[in-house]
Amino acid sequence: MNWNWLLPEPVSTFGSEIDSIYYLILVITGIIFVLVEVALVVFMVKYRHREGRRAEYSHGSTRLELVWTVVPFVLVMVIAWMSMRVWLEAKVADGHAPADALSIRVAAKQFEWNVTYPGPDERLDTADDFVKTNQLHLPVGRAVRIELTSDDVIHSFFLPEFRVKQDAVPGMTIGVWFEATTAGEYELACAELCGLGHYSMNASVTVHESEAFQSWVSEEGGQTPAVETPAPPDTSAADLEAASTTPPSGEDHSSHQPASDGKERA
Amino acid sequence: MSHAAAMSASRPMEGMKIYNLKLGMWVFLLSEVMFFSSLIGAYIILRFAHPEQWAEPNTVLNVPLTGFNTFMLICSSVTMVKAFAAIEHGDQAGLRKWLIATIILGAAFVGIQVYEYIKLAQHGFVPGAAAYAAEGGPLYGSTFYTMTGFHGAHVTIGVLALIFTAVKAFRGKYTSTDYGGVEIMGLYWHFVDLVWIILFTIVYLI
Amino acid sequence: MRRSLEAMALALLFAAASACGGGGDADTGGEVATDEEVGPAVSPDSAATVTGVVNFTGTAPPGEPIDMSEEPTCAEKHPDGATTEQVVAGDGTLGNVFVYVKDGLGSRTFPTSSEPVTLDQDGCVYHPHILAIQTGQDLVVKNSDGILHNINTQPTVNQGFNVSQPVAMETTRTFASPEVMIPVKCDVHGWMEAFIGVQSHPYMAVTSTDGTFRLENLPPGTYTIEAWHQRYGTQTQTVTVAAQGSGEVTFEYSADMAGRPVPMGEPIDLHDHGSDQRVAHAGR
Amino acid sequence: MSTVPVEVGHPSVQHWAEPGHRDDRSFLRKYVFATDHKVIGAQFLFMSLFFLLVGGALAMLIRWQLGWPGTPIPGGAILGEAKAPGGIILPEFYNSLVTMHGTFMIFFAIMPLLVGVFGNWLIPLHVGAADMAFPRLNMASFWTAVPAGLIMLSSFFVTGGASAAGWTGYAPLSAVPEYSGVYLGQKLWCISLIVLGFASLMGAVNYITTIVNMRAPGMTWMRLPLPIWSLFITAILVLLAIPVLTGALILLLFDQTIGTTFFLPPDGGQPLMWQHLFWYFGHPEVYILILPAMGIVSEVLSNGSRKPIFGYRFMVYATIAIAFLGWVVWGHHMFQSGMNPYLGATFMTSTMIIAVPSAIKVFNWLGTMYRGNIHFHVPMMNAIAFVAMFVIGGLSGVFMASTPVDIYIHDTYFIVAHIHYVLFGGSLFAIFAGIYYWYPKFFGRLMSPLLGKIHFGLTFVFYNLVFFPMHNLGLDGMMRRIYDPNQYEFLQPLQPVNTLISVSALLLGAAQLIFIFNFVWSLKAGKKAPANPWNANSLEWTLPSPPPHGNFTTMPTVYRGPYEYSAPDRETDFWPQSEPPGTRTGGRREEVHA
Repeated sequence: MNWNWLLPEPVSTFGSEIDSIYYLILVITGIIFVLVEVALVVFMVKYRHREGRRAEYSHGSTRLELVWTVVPFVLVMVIAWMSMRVWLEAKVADGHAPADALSIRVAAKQFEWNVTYPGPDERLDTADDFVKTNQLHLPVGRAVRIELTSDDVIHSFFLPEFRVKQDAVPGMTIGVWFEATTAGEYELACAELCGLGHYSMNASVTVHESEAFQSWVSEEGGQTPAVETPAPPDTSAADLEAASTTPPSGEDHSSHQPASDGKERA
Repeated sequence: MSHAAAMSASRPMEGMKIYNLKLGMWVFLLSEVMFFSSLIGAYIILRFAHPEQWAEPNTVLNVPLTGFNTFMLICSSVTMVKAFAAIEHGDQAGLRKWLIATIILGAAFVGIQVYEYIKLAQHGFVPGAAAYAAEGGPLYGSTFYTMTGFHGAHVTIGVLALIFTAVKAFRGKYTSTDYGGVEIMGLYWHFVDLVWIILFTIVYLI
Repeated sequence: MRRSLEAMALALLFAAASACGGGGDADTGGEVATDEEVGPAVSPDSAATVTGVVNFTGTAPPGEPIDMSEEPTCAEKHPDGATTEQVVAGDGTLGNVFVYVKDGLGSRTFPTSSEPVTLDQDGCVYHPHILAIQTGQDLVVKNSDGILHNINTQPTVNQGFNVSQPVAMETTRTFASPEVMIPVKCDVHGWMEAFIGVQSHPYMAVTSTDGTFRLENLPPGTYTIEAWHQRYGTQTQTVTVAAQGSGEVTFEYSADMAGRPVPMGEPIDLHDHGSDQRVAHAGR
Repeated sequence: MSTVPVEVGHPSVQHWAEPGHRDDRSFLRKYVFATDHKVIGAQFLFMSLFFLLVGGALAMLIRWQLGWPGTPIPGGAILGEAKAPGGIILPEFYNSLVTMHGTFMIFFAIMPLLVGVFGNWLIPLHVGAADMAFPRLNMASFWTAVPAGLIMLSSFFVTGGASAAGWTGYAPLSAVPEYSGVYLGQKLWCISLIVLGFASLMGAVNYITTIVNMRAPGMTWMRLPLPIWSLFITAILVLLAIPVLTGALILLLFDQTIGTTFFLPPDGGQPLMWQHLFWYFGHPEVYILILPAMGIVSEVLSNGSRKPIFGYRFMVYATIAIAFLGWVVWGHHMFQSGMNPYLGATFMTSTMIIAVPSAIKVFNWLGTMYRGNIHFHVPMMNAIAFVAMFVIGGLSGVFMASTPVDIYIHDTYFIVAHIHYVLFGGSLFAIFAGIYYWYPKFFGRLMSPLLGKIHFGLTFVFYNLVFFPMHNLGLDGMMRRIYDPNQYEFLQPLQPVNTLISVSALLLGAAQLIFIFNFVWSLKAGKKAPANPWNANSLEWTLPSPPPHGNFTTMPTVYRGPYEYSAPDRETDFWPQSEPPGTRTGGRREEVHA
């Protein structure tokens, strides 16, 4: 637990830039905070009621008003200006994400993260794609571009140490990019209330050294276990769902139906 | 106090721009504007997101019929103005006559809208995705019924209020110095009319 | 003023009505089976028995591996890896088949067993995978893992429930009407799956790996017996048993039956206007 | 001086109080279906204090779960098998708790307290009118709010429980019962808020008309007490914001009931559209919840400092500026929602700008105390606490306003800390200040200053113990609305802090019992209140406590602004607004009841 207002060590490329903005604001607001509160206390003591004391009869000063209108305005504009660049770099995936970024698809659903890896050929929607549930594996030192979607409600893809947070919205595919700088084990959290299992909708994040990642991909991509391929395969679950639980109104309708979507899982 | 007591209540008077009832109605109408703009805003967002769910005008909706309906509503605004002008000059008979005319036109508008709803429903043009069977997509039906429905509700309430006003008029409750009730009724009625002209344009014509 | 009075009254009504609704939260759709008067019990001297076996030809597909690495607590409970239990075949026999008397009991009613049936969640797997229960009989859902599970039943005719168990605990529910079958899933652990068969009478069984089943204490008569398998579909047989007699039934399943439509309720329609009522009834 | 005519809605003129005239209204007309703004204010006070208690109780349950996850609540089994079997709060119930805590506190406690109570109490008295412009509409407003509250309350008892989609009701979670596990409860949530919308609307129409049309002679705009300015701007925000929420709620209700798909993607619906509509209402709502508080604090600070409010005009301009800017910043609630990042950048700029007016106000409050003659009566203490706490809430807002920083702290406990520093440390302290300040005027008795000070002290300490550490929880990444943080390894070290917060929260809750006792006890046994216990200037203090039905016996005339304290060459250090010029001895001086 930190009582010192420091952020956890960032492990992504723009993480430290975001933190620097945070610390800038912390310093500015910190100074204002101290000044105001101190002034408040001093006034309370200095100007407390004493017999025979009379308050100064003044209605204010336009000069002062202008000062404390302009100064805060300038300060916040500076903060806004400095935030702008980092924000766009972090959020606008296309354009800012390097061209060689590794594409991964993350589909959120109540209450798990289904991660589709491109497999050895590094291209999604090919035969060697494979799905891992609640396991996000990343290479270190290489940009990752995540296509974020949701099957049911709004979730939020939150990687605290990476300073990454993006809502996963059903009906939208949102690009998220970041580059891990330190190998290790981290956690993926859901930050948007998504139902009774929201609090347990976590996943493990493993950042591999690049060659370790390659080997992991090839061993996972090599075998294509039926359970883990995205399209409903020959598992019995899929059979009986396909057979009996798809409502007449068709596929699109069922896809936001917990009743059937639970069963489209494979 | 004395000069306050001397003043008749609901008529504009020197030194005062606008009296309570009228100001209250204007303020209320402002919030009505916000309500309809939220619905219309939603409509615009959805339509731009999914143009494919909207059919060409006249394929599903009966534009000529509704056009006639629109014309009637505009006429009802005119008759409302006549009613107000009448009472301003203390013409009780004129007030009653024009109020009745407005009521009839308003009621007819609602009637035709209901008839149109029934026809559309038979065509499979319904709110909601489950049973939607007409051209375009479910959003088309949903937005159509939501917007026209809430306008229709406003007209219906307006007609009821008009009847109430008419009853008072027949009791001779309004005079050339005290016509607040008629005036705010008119304000509301013109607003409803105006909203319809916007709805008709974006729902039926575009 | 009068209007506001009515509004008040309305709201109070709301509160009152809903309060009544709330009271029953605990026992979802309880009582039903219990409050019918019980018919003439089957006299032991006339009681008949139906036994049988479910045969299986062809090679049964192996259970598919389940990746539990995301849930260490459960992974530990499966040292040599967990697999799905859809097809549990013995030597030419088929397990996990739900067998029950579909027709022939006429209008007879039977006492509800006071014995609760337990559905245990252990190692992120439901035990048993196929479960037979009588209407009104207590279903005790047990969480032996101590981690969050939610029991999401999706019946068609019955009132479904979706309740969570954040810690090791038990939840008791009942089903009001017969239904074959009620799927059960856990939204936290996608792989978890079980099926519950509900009958108003006690004449039902789930085959073990050796494919055998036994329906005892039947009144003499002619019965339609149905077998249900989540993957290979349903089959029916007719059998006639005399007083104190016994009947033999054999069901033949084969691997190539896979994928045939398995009778199962339509899913809850997202926009089913009845959805409230369905729930409301539960509260009775 | 303006000659704005005075007359109540058609057809009568204002009914001023008649001295010696005995009030022969029936009990029902007097206390239940009353049209007297003072009684309606009191009715709103009792209603919203009740819901404040409900919201507080829910908060206690939330803190219990977070402080001691999975531990049965002593006697919690009464909550029922579906909510807390054996006293263990279930996650789905926890979601209902956070949702309803927010809903009750914002819509049924803070909002009616600030707008309903002080709007009704102060507006006619401060502008010098006999009553509201539309007294019967005013009554209807209250009697519409009550059923709304009851409907919301009833949703706890229906099967499936109360809404569990968060007080922001994000679709699709709120639109599809199967997603949230809440059936009727979610619909009741929508209906209740729609009904409440009508109540707020009636109030707003009344307030605006009264303030514009019924100011007494001489009560020019720039002589209005600041609470009235705040309430005027607030009423405008309510008037324009609430209908948008109503519209959104209706669309949501249709999605839940008749099968439309406005917010459901598979049929082309737009989940983000809900967020845009909701926050288009929601951000003005934030200012609805703080502006009246600022007005009350300005009033009390000036009175407690015995000094004219510093920069009256700039206070007014700042309020107006907030009202305008408040409409163009809603997107700052949606930076991480998938909204176009460039749009987010523009929203960041407007959001940064809206920080300025708030800063102006804070500095003006400091200026008011500077070289003042500060009496630490109970209202004053709460008002000073407001300033101190609002500064924290305002500054922490800058972190969220900066989009890149928001990436990390959005949806964490940092935002929870922020909103509570604004709504509890801000609004609620102001509400306490207001109640302590005007209680004698409307109930004719003073609340015990001693109990008041004890209540304030405990509240201030425990309040900070509860909410300040939440900043740090947020900075360590703890998400909001999670049932059990220990599910995450990186949050497990935070458990001690959560326990500390929960202990403080329970104590904070207990401290409020002192207030309740003081409130109830003083009604009967409190010291009889003089007409002007605080030696204040505004019109209501020239009237007896409580003022008679009809307030003034004759229409008052106003000669000066409301904050003429410590004017030179006057014996008394205050100068009632309606006191004719020339006299040097202002109203008889009371001992300030500190």
